[in-house]
Amino acid sequence: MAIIINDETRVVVQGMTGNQGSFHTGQMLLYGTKVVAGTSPSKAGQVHQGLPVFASVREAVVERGANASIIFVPAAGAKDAAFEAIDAGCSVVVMIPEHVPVQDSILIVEYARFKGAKVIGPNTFGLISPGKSKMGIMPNHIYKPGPVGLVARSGTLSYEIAAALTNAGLGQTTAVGMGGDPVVGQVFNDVLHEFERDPETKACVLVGEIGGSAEEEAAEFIKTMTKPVVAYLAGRAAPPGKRMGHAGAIIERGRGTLESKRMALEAAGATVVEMPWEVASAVKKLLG
Amino acid sequence: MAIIINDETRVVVQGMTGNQGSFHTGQMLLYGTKVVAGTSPSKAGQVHQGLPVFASVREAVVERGANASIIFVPAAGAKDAAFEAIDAGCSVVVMIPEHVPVQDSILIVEYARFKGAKVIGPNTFGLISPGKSKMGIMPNHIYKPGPVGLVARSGTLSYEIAAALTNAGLGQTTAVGMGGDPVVGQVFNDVLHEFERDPETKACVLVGEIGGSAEEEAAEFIKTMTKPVVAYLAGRAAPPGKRMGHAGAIIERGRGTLESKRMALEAAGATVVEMPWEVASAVKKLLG
Amino acid sequence: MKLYEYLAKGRLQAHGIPVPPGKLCQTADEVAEAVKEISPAAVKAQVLVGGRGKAGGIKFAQNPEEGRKVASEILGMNLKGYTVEQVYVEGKIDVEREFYVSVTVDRNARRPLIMASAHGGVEIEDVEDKYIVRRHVDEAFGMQPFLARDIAAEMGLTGDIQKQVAQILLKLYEVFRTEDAELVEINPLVVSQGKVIAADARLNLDDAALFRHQGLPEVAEGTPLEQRVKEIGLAFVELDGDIAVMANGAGMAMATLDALQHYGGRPANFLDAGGGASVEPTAQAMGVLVDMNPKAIFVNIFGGITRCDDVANAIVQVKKTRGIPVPLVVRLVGTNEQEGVDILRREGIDAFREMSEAAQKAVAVAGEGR
Amino acid sequence: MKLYEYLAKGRLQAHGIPVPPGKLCQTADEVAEAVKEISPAAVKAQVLVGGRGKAGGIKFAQNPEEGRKVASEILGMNLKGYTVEQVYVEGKIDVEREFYVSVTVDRNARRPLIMASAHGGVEIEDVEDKYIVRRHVDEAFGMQPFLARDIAAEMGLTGDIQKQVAQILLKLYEVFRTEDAELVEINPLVVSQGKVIAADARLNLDDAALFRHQGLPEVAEGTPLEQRVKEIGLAFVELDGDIAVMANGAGMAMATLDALQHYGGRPANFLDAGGGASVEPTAQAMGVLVDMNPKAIFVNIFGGITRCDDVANAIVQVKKTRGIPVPLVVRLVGTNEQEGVDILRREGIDAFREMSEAAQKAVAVAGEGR
Repeated sequence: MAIIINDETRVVVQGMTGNQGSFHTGQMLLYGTKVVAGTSPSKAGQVHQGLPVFASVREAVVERGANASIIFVPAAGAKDAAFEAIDAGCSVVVMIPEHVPVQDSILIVEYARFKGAKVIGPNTFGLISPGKSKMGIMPNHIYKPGPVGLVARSGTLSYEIAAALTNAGLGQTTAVGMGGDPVVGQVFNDVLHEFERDPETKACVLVGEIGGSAEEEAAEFIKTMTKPVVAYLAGRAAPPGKRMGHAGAIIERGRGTLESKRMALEAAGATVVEMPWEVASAVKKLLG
Repeated sequence: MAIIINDETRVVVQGMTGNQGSFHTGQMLLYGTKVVAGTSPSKAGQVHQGLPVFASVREAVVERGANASIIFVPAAGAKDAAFEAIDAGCSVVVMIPEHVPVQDSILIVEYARFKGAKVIGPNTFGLISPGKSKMGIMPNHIYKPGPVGLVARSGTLSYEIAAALTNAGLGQTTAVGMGGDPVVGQVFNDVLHEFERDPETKACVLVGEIGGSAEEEAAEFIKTMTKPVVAYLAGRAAPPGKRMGHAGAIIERGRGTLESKRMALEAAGATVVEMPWEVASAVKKLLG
Repeated sequence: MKLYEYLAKGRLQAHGIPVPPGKLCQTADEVAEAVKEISPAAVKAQVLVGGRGKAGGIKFAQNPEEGRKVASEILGMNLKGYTVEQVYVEGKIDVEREFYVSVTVDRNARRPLIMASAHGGVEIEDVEDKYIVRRHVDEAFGMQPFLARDIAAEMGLTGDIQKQVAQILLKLYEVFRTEDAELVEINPLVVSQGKVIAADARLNLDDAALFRHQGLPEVAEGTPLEQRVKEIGLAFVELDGDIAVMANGAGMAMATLDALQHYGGRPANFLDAGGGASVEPTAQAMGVLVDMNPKAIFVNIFGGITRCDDVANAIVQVKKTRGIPVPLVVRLVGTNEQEGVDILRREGIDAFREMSEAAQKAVAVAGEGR
Repeated sequence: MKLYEYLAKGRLQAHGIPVPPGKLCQTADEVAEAVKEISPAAVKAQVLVGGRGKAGGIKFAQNPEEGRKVASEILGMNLKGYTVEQVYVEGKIDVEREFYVSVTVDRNARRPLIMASAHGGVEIEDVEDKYIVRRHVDEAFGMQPFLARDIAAEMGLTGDIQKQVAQILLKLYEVFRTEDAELVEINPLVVSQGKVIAADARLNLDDAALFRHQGLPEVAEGTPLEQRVKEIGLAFVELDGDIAVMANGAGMAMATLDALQHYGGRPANFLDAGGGASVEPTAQAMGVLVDMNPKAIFVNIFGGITRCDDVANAIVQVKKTRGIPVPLVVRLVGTNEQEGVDILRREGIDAFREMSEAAQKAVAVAGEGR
């Protein structure tokens, strides 16, 4: 088992013929992801990375049975691309672009809810169910199948932690990038719900950061979870009022502080470690 | 049992202090409907028909436990009123006004779907679960409790038929006015689904008319129903291209003809009678 | 409300859809003047009927003299029952291809429906289904660019023409939304020298939404009698039979016509006297029926909100003030039934209880009058 | 992007929200001229900091002479680190009541949030929760009139003031939507002679959406160094420590600062060199770190998409072209790790594998340099 994506996930890549889309399509294929088509309105009819290029997601769904989409188009076109994927019936839409206007994201998330689709991101590294499917831009070699569910806001930091887990013999059911933007489709809460239901996930790792209160909200759910949760939170050295790279990583008007998150998570029974390199041993300890 | 409304329905009347709202609030109270409050932004704080008048539906929900709304405001304000009721958490919203702009109705229906509410109308006479609750403008005396589920587009015509059923000893579980507009919240289909699930409903009567294809759509569902359906359809004498009173009652571009509806319903196993006065005996025959 | 072609095109143009240059004219002189600037020109009768071309309502002019000539032929002509009072002088365009595009309300889906076809220039009903692209829009979220692209592609268009049509589809939806349209249709949408342009357009506005769109010129629709009853505020449709009909409620009125037809009669009109009409408008409506000079008048009332005594009083009022010179059949049941029946009886009018009997009687007395 | 008060008010006014008359001035003479028309006037420093009034950035003038005088006091002054280059001369209004209204994005609800209070004029954080009305909007369906009415009523307003505030709330939401705002706030929204009017306004636009809003004047935010790195296209924040930091990925960069602090060090900056940065921008970013003249530089790379050899080459390039005159600690693992480590070693730079060890080392060498 795994959450959200698995070996039945059939992926269409929106914006496959661009630089980033092209490279990561190759990487996903290498990983074994069932990428079945790409789209590009101007290159429809061509073959790219051995895959058909369609003008629309709809065609990829009809012709090739695509049921999930990963979006590599520029931010200005991201909303249109996401609406297209959702409208065409993709149940999972992974939005890699950063700098998507926040009001576009609000509408995308609302449309996804309206249509019953799951949006990952925007500004996410994607998600991976090791050994089954990868929809994202994360390196292929750092994950392996196992009992840990991982959900993170940030890419590289989560790779660091995933690699440490893997090195410690702790593989992953699925690793999900929530995305670094203020408004994203799946928040910690949503993902933890899925991990709690997934029989193969035995423990969860949450990699949070300052800004917003998705961690506090997650704490409410963690209280009710049967599975142990280890959390690492980045940004204790960050001053208020400054955006730390992510549009969402900012302490504003006294909200979104690391301390508030840590307290909420600990009160909910999660193990909050101080430094990223402490995650793997904490998980190991909890799994006994 | 009954469908959509019953004796637990707590009604707020939007626009209670106007002429129509005031009169029908009185009639509904006489019938025994649990009307709990009214709204009027300009008369908030007053008492009308023995009921508190609030500025907002929200207050009626919070203060008086309203869970359904009936709207008597002018058509131009109907959309705002419906959104208010849905937003405040009313699960049933009955829209009496006619001449509601069709694009407002589209948005109302979309919002209701988004929020999981049921909208009846606009341009409906409402609905009544005899002996339990009435939300509408139909006369009080023509219904009685019994085994027949009645759904109609048009008011007076359905009163004619309801009275004939009652006179023939055939009471009703619920009588629902679908509304005479092109776009309404609950169509025949939706209502028949509810009747099919309702254990007390033993037979259904559908009173349709020319225009649109809600009857044809209903036929698709009737095919799968376990309960007998009698249909009467008005408008066989109507010429194409003319609106017969209702905004929705028009044969346009060869669509919405009576013949197409009759054939679809008969093919689905419904008994289609020629004249309104034939309904009651047809039901009686089917119920054995 | 249906808009004249020139008004419809004006709205399309305001939203950025290309239309040919044009000028509205009332006289042959104005047309001659207009053709000086717009030439070669099509001179088009502004009436709300289809098939103007075949009926002689569209002619062409190369120069002012020709303009004057064809204008004097068209202005004043009777086109399917309408007198032509205005013509639209419009640049004649070379047509390479003809498409069809429209946005309307899909009643079942309860959403806007876009229809498009690369086979335009004929009524859409005459286009084979496989050549029509149909797509819905979620109105709250609005039309998205991808959908316009998709539709244009599914029409079989490519390259720059596909792009232009996609742009026009986005704008057409904008017209539909912001103008509160029931239907906006461009047929044909033509390709002319590489440009896509609206050669003809229909724009039907939602009457119920006209309060949001002030300042539109009134467009009179319907027969003179229909316009008169519209002013009373009642729904009325003229038919070609000889039994004038009044009933309360639209469905009831339709059923009443059906019942007359069922017994071999021919109704002269549809009239919904309203679900709860009081004496005055009911009397006015009765007056209209008398004016129609029918073979008989049939009043069919199920009193719910409508009170039978009100209806009876209205009938009596008309009888006393102006007379009812044709046979009158009344069916009256429901609220205050007995009072109503008594009022009528005092004037020598019998009322039926059963709709079927009353309808049979109405057909019978109309037959006697034939 | 934060807009200056005068720009924010201009946008509000364009959407129909009442604001006092005002004029932007660069010189004391212009202010004197403006006060001829606008009097009595408030002369307000246009800088993007709160608490201008207390800091002496807002003064009043009854006549041109006073205007000239206060303008010369304000123009050129330093207000919390910003030099005042422009003042806004605005009609002084009599304030009877002060409200607060704003629209922002609720990240958890993932919907726009309206906040309103009858207790305005102070920062909203200082208002008791029970005095704040909070309501969400479904963005696809938009703000509805009932919601504006509700909010104004829940603020405790009545009568005409309630109506005016409800109208302003509808328009405020329109500003939020059409201007792609992250925050639009009127504080205080005042009652003056029975009219509700925006006395101060904040409008923060979404940087990611600026492509939809051409023609706005550039408003420079951040320190000079931050502005310089912004031009390279990287995320950079100046901090007050002495260890310059580069890491790849925003979360990784934050964690790197945390690690330094954990071991007693003080980071000089946040720098996200990007998730897959190549040699050139990495070298440019290194250059900025050198320019900061820190006690040490700490580079922390987990190579995923980023290739370790690219990072190594960037470091070597900077070392060779301009030199790295402070201690450098590099942690380098992941994609092409061995190649990267070898490249560095050839230049005498050792690379760590463990982030914790590297962070400790960086703190230690910075301590030696103190």
